[in-house]
Amino acid sequence: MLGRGIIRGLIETGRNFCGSYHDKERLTTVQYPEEKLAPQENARTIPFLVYDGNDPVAGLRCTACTICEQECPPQCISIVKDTVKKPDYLGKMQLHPKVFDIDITVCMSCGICAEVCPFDSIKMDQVFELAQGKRSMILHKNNLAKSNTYFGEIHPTEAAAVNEARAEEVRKAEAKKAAQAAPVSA
Amino acid sequence: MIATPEIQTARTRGIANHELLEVSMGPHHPSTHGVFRMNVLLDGEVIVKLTPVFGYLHRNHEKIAEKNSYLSAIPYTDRLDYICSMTNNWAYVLSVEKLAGIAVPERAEYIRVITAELTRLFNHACLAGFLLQDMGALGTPLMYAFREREKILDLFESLTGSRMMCNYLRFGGCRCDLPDGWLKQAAGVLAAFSPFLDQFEALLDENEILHARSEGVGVLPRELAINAGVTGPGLRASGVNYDVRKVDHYGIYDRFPFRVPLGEHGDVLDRYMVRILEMRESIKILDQALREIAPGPIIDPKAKLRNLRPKAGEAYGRIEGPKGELGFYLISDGGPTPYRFRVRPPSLINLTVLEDMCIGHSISDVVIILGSVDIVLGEVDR
Amino acid sequence: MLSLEQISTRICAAIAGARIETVPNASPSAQASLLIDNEHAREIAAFLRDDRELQFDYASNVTGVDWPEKTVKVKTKTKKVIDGVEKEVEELVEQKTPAFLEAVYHLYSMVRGGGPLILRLRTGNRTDHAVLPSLTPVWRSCEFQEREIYDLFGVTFEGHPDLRRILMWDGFEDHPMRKDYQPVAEEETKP
Amino acid sequence: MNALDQIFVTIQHWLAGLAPAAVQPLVSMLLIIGGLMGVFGGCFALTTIIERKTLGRMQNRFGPNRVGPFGLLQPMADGLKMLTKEDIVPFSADHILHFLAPVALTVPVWLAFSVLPFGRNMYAIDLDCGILFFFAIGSTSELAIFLAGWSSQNKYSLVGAMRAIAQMISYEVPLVLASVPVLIAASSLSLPAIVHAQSGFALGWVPRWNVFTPWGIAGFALFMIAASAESNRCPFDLPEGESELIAGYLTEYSGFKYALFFLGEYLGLFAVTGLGVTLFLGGWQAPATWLEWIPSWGWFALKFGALIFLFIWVRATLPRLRLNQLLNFAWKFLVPLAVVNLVVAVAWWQSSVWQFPGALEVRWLLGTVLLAVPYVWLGRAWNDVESAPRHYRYAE
Repeated sequence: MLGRGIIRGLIETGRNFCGSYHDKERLTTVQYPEEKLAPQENARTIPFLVYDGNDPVAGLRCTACTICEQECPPQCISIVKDTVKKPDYLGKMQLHPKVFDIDITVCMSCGICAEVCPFDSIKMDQVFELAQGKRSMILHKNNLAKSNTYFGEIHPTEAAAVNEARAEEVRKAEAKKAAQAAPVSA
Repeated sequence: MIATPEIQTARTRGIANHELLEVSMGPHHPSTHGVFRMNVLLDGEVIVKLTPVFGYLHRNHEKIAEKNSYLSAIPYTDRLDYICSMTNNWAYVLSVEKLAGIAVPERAEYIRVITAELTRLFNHACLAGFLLQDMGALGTPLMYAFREREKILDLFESLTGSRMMCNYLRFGGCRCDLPDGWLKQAAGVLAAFSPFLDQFEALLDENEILHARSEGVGVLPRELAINAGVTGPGLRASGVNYDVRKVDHYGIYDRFPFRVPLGEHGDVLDRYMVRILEMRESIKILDQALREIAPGPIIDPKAKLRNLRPKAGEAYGRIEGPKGELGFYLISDGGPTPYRFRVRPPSLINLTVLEDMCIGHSISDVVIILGSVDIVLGEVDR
Repeated sequence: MLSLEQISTRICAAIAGARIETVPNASPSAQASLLIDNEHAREIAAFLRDDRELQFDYASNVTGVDWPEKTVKVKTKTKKVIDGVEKEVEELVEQKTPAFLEAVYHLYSMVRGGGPLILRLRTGNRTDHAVLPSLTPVWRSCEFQEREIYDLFGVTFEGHPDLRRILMWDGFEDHPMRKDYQPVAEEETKP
Repeated sequence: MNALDQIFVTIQHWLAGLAPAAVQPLVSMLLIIGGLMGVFGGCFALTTIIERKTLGRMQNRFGPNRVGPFGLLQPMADGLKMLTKEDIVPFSADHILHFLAPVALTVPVWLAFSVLPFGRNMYAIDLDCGILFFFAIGSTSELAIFLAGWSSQNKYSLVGAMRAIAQMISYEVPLVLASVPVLIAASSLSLPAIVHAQSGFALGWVPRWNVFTPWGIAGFALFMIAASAESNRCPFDLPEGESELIAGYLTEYSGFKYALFFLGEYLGLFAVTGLGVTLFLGGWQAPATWLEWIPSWGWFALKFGALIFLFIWVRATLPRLRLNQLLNFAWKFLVPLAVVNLVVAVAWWQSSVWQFPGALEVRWLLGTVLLAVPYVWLGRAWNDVESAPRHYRYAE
């Protein structure tokens, strides 16, 4: 009978119309500025540099090995190495970046830099409200650096794993140093 | 060009070309699914000639990939068919594994099947939504399809970090393991999908207007489909039983007893219905995969990601993407970057027969036929 | 599915004078290919599609590859007179490999489910003889892909029903996918 | 009750009384015109927002709710936006016709409200050929839409205009044919007389509205389908097919002329819905005596709102027809059914003299059978494409 399919369709939209008043499933809009959905734990937007302790310059983990600069698909990271060597968390003398710029407009937030970094010094942030007046958005070392505690807040499981691995390495280094020191004294 | 009755009448009435209306639909047109342009010659409302024009979204993906290493080419594959990035990753990673001979552990194969079938689900749902939008249903089916798509994209965001640009698969496995609770969440989303499909079918399947608008429109004969290299649901709607998952047996699809729906007439309604039925099959695959996945390594630890240098040689790997057979042809000369990086775009090749399907129909049919072919301009223009 | 040798012998039997070589493929995928000569290309293609045994009715992928001139160090044995004694001596000689443009066709059989049969067609050189026979009359799926090779590599296909640029705009002269392509400064390329 | 019912009439007489005697008829007529334009202008603003919110609710989302409480100031924002938008006229367009088109669409539609009875003796003018006047005014909108399409010098608007002409002319016929039985039943062309003919109750509780007769139900359905085609509403919005013709005849309009087109379209919709309520749903009659405490214009507003909601509901669900199907549907389905409906109406009145018990049930049965048979037969003939249900085989 002509019109039966149309009536079934109307019933379906009618059910959705009434459902939208009582069934959460039928009204899925999140009013953005007022209600904000918590970002998923693994969400990633733009990279940031991790520093230990509370001094962004001294505690910066990055050792300017430029692996991320080579692997970055759109080539948006530029690093200038510093000549002065400073000890890192294992006491080894490491270089540090004098200049570490990321051009946010070119970065496509793919996370390859965070994946290939051997020193866990660059991780993916979750901030996405980046609108601003300036045209070019090149983030320099100072506005890229964020503390390890902040890293712990946004990626809890990953941060825990990284901290635990670093603590393990520090313990191994102490044990080795103690072993070296021990035979001399014995 | 098939001389349909309309063209005969145009010729017999001695209509010189200037009487025909030359309209360019696109690249800025509400229903060309991206920046795609069709120069259409109209006799009244009937199409006499149609020439597609490409290149508005061409950024030469293959040249970029030739300059980047194998690993950093993966994020670019997300941006080929920007709706189903997981299946693009899988096609590229499959052909690199063929090129370099890398094995994939069990759990990674299961994750690949799960993510690929989830992508197929929301791609076909979106297609049904866009097709109805082209027919004039003001967004209602599209909104229902997008509501389901959002749930699956949330799953992808919690797994890979980004909703659409997942950049998740690596040579020999995946980038990171499933967060705990992800499988239960995925099972929940899947359980909500079949009621959505029933609701969709209640809304549309017996709709007389939908049947009237799509029956007998844009018929693609079987031989022309094969010869023109049409693949995916468009080919199966014409009755050709060719699904790369069943032909190449790649990944672990042999463990899932799913069926391949086939149409008869090869018109817009068949292409729409074949996709709806394919969604039901994907739900069966996902049910079984989510139950059977076992803990284990997702990538063998010594897999070289950073400076992968496969031996000189070439490989052509292909998968059954939601839009058709998506293939990557890689030639390596032993260096860190591929010598030649070729993408077989199913959307572009499915458009070869667009003119044959549209001749003799009216403007409102051209829009639906284009919608039923399901193209994404990122993949067409690369 | 028949092995590569059987297919090439079958083709040679069916088409007189067809020169076919198998091009090995070192990668684990072991997808070796058949290099066929340009004169008989379309006959071979038609035979592959219509033969009862083979029925390769589906040309899945057509790729253009640019092989520019390369200087390769090749160990060659040359007779050299060293302190009065004739000896075979191995030494590295600079050799220029022939430069050409190539079109690679991946063929499948939808009826039989046969695996990829790979055909290679090579042009004379990269400049004036960059001409290949078009296989679009045999498989219509090559239409857009051959236009793309014409657009990005500069290989003109004879017998192609509608050979125009497909991705670049018509006023564009150069062929971007060639290895020696220098991108022009940004302003001039605006159409 | 009566005071509330006649409140607008008393206000109008009181205000008219203030003016000097010579000018009184003019002032009272100006008051009515002002009242009508105010009410239906506000109703237009309200309907745009209600439509967007209802469409949103049917699509699992909120409608506009940012401007004002619950988005009620959204029409103000739209109006302001339309006023401030630049009014672009294509260079090669015919400037005079391009400007005249929206005016030619909107001005006549206001006239259509003059004959509609909104409440007990609340009507601008009681023409004894009211419905004839209404249909004459209704047919001017085709000219305006074609004017717009033709003068925009744009291929899409030309195609849209051609579609509009074909559609509106071929749906004028079933619209008028569907209302003919009502005129015969009321034996008068004047709309207030038609409403009076539907007063009283049959069998004690069933109101004597035209819709509660077999030919009334069919006539009402035909009328509403033809009305939605007349006002370019959803299943028939081909002239302005967004997904095909960008915006059809509206493509080259921007700024306030675009808003005027929408005003004209919505007023056309209100006029046709008002007529539908008057002809079939008993105008401002209350459905039951104990419900009389709601004023008559309140009942008219309720029925009017219900029909508008029906139009919005259909718009949210149905895709668009193709042009040849649209015309086939009109000429091969609606017009024959309308004629059959006439025959059934005449049979209904002739058989009203039967006195044997159960005569009513027999007449109802006869009426429904006489209507159902052509309906099913024409329905199957209409979708002539092989509508054999599709079965899909599966390959392992």
